[in-house]
Amino acid sequence: MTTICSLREAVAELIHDGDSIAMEGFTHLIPHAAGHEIIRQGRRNLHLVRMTPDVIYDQLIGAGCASRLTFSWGGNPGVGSLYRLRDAVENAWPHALEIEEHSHAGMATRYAAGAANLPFGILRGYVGTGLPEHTSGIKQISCPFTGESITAVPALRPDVAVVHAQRADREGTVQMWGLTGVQKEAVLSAQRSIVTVEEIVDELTPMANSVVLPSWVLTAVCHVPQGAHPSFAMGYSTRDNAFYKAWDPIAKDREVFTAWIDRHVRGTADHEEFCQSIGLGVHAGV
Amino acid sequence: MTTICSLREAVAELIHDGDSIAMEGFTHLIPHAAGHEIIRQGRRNLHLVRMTPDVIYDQLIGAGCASRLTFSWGGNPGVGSLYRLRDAVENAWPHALEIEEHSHAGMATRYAAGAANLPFGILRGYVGTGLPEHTSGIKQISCPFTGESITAVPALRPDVAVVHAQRADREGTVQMWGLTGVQKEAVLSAQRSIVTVEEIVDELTPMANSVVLPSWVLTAVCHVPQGAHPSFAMGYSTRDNAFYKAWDPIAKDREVFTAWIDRHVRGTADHEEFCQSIGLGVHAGV
Amino acid sequence: MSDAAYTTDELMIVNAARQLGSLAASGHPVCFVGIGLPSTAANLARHLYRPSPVLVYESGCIGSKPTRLPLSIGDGELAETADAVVSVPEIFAYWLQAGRVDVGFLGGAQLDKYANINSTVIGEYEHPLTRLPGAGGAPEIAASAGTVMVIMRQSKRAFVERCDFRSSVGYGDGPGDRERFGLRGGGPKWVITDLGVLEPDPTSCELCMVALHPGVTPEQAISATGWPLRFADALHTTDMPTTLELETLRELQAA
Amino acid sequence: MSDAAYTTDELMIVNAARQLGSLAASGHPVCFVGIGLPSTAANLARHLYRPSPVLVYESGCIGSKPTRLPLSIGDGELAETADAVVSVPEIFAYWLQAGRVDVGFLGGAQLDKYANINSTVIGEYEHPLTRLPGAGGAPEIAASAGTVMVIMRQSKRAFVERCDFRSSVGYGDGPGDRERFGLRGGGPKWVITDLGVLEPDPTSCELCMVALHPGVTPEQAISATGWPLRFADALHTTDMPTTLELETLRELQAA
Repeated sequence: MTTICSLREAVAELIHDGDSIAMEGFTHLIPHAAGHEIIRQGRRNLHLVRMTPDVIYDQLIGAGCASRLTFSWGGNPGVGSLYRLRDAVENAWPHALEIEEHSHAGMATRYAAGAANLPFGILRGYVGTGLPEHTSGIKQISCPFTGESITAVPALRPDVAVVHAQRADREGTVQMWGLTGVQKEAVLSAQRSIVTVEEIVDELTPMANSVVLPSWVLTAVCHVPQGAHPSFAMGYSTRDNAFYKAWDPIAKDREVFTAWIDRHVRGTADHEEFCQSIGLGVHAGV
Repeated sequence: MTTICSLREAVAELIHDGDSIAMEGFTHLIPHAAGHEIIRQGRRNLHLVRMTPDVIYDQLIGAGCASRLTFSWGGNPGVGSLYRLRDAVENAWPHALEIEEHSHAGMATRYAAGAANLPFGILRGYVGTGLPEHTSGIKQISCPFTGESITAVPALRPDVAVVHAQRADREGTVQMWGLTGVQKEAVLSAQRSIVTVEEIVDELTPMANSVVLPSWVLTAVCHVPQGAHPSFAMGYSTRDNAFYKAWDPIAKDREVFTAWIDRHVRGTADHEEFCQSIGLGVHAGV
Repeated sequence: MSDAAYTTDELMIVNAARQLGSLAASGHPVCFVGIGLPSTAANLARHLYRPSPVLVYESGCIGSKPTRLPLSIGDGELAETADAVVSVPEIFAYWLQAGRVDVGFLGGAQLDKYANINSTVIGEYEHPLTRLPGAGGAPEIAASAGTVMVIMRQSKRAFVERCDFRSSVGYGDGPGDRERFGLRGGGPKWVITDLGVLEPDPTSCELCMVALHPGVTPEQAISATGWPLRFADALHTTDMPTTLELETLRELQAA
Repeated sequence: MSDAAYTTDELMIVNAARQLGSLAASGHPVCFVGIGLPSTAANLARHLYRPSPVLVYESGCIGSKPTRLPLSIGDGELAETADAVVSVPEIFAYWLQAGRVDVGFLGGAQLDKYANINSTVIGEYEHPLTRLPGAGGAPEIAASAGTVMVIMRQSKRAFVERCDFRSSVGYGDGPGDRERFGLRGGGPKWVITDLGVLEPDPTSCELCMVALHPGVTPEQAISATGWPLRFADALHTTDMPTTLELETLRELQAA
């Protein structure tokens, strides 16, 4: 059963040092505000799980929150590298980051297996690539009917899933629409979940291409307008492509990065202050 | 790539004696008109596949079209038995019907595996029941990571899938909404597909809870208003519960059944005549 | 209120709804319901108890709040009033199998003393005397739901020593079998009949009569059971259906 | 039109779009596209050829018809103009893996002579000189798409004898490897570069230069390739980008 609370309370209560956390959102609806709150609260040794680590994990890694990363594609889409991720892998800065690397299809299969309470999932994948040599959880099994070789990957069962959605009702039932990626699977595969939403409404009107997560499968719902920025929430905001480009020089340099995090994230009390700090207006609603 | 054609042409072209056919629709959107057309064209030795055989397969079985049935629950929902199915299994009338019996979860898993081009699917199921003793395609496999025993079932890959939907656009892209059951998986698991629709429109407006099947994954789309009767199409018709109750005495008796099929199905040229024959008005649209 | 003031169907529905009510105390119980008595009982409980049960239908509806009783599992009203509508593969994989269902409902043609149920065939499988509908959702409901409630009329023909076919597993052949089969759910906890309520003995797993409905004698229960029926030490009598229960139920059915 | 009238990006995009155009003749080619040059090429082809290519994005969009070029794979426009939007697990399982994609696009940091691609690390995996983004969707695109088109700038650093890491499989170590790996798709059929077009030799599976862009010499291609480059007997010169191609592309990019 979900609780509607502040993001600060949700992170304090539900995310602990050493937890595995899956913060999902495929370009759209990335829960950046929650990432900042984790940095603010100084979590350590997190096992970060995400198909596309993106700027959100670049920040968590550079801020020293993570000791392990499970992922399938780590770049700043359309811009270039994730320099904090690279610096951790290449130079162990701020400390070493153990990586567990999959393909997109494999990660999606792993989340789906977790959501379905299966110990593993199957796909046609990975064969002939270098991944099985370096990632332990990729095995071949035989189809019991045809004898064909099929790839098995272990289910993902993160301690916490964190996603962003357009809205929730007052009971905490959440609705998201547009590209909803692997978020349903991430939430349903996790032990606990935090959902940040643009808006809390009296009633959820039906929308095309929407995913609804009933309040009783969620742990915490937090009202955080612009909580996906620089990612976006269809119907509420557009992607801040300029921010993604501006991130590149910030992330490139350890000191510039740390100064940015100190000023805008550690130096602000919450997402509202963060938005003011970077000069971002808060939208008026859908 | 799909062709928009008459149901008569689609059945003549795409369904052959001996084919395995999956006609799906979970209470809602059952493709009854297509079932009647198969009876009219006198197909034989069909392998019928469907989670809930229902009245639609009671008619096909009683009319002598089928020699094999793969299913998980065969009743007239809320009413009672499927007497033609029972007569075939219990007394081999009009001839023997080989059955392959699964659970709902198993059938859903099998369709999903077929749609995903996997040779099998996995679930926690069947264990301890009498089904594995009588159904060959149920095996236990070990999780390659945990050693846990998990049930494997073979993918369903029917020759033809037949479903009913609310509407299609003029290119043959199909949209259905409300309860859409296992229809996406049935269509995507099959080699060929026929979709009957209530309406063909210039543009498909987005709907909540809708499934869209692009024209290029379908083989034939046929405009058949009321094509689900006595099942229904949300937005176009309501379930004809009286018909389901009236079916009970018709199906109970071989001669009454045959007379009904001869008069209303074999004795009519198409679904429009069928509707007139049973006194069913055709709706005016959504 | 006299015996004749309610039907045995109403009696079973009211008692099933009460069980859901007792679960509601610890949060919205999530119920995986089929059409018929289970759906009616769950909807009655939704009107009588808070927090109200959440209704999940195998047709893909999650959180349906029908204002009238659905006639079929695919009733349009179930989809229209649902929090979410998902595909059939998803409802079984992500919701039932994942352990998100607190209470599953089952019924059938035969029930044995270990709460295994037959809804497949009477007689031999290959040459059945009566071909029944089959297992449907039952095997996985029985395996994965947190608990299972069985609603069935009690008779010697239905309550048998051993089922002709095992469509869904209760306690198998006795203690330890559920664990051996790797079943995650807790198994059948209550069997609501027209004569009373049976529950599995915590040690032997055998179904024992724990309550009789008003006016029902132990002898009636014994003679309606195909195995040597045992009774709980604290055998009690169920409360008569109240006016509120019956009126709420009848309003629902008339809607 | 002089060389300077178009950029090498435009040249690659136009040539990739033409390949899609040649496939369009036998029906709408279904393209699984990533952002960047592939998306631009596929969108250009959508404007130039009939039947037009169907665009599928790994973010879950099927049949997107963007009026301007998407900036990211999750651009709102892609969802708004799609025939269907599905989940990420579904796009990989029911659409890519199922064999419903005719053409997949790939690029990377390294390509070897058997069209294997590296987008993971330069140097050793455990101690990389450069950590690249990783495999993403590539392993399964390379495995399951009907054919694969690679778009990459040609240089000695990128076109290598052997990739430091194999993120996606072309022809492995040569003939028979795709079959041995059980890969269902046909593998890379075209490599479009800034110098010309390479195709696998039908016998040896080795990538050979089949065409050079206008003004490019064989020597330029040889010196931009890290393996002893072979040329097709019928080496031809690609057509100069036409005014229509360039104008359509530039309008798209300006929209």
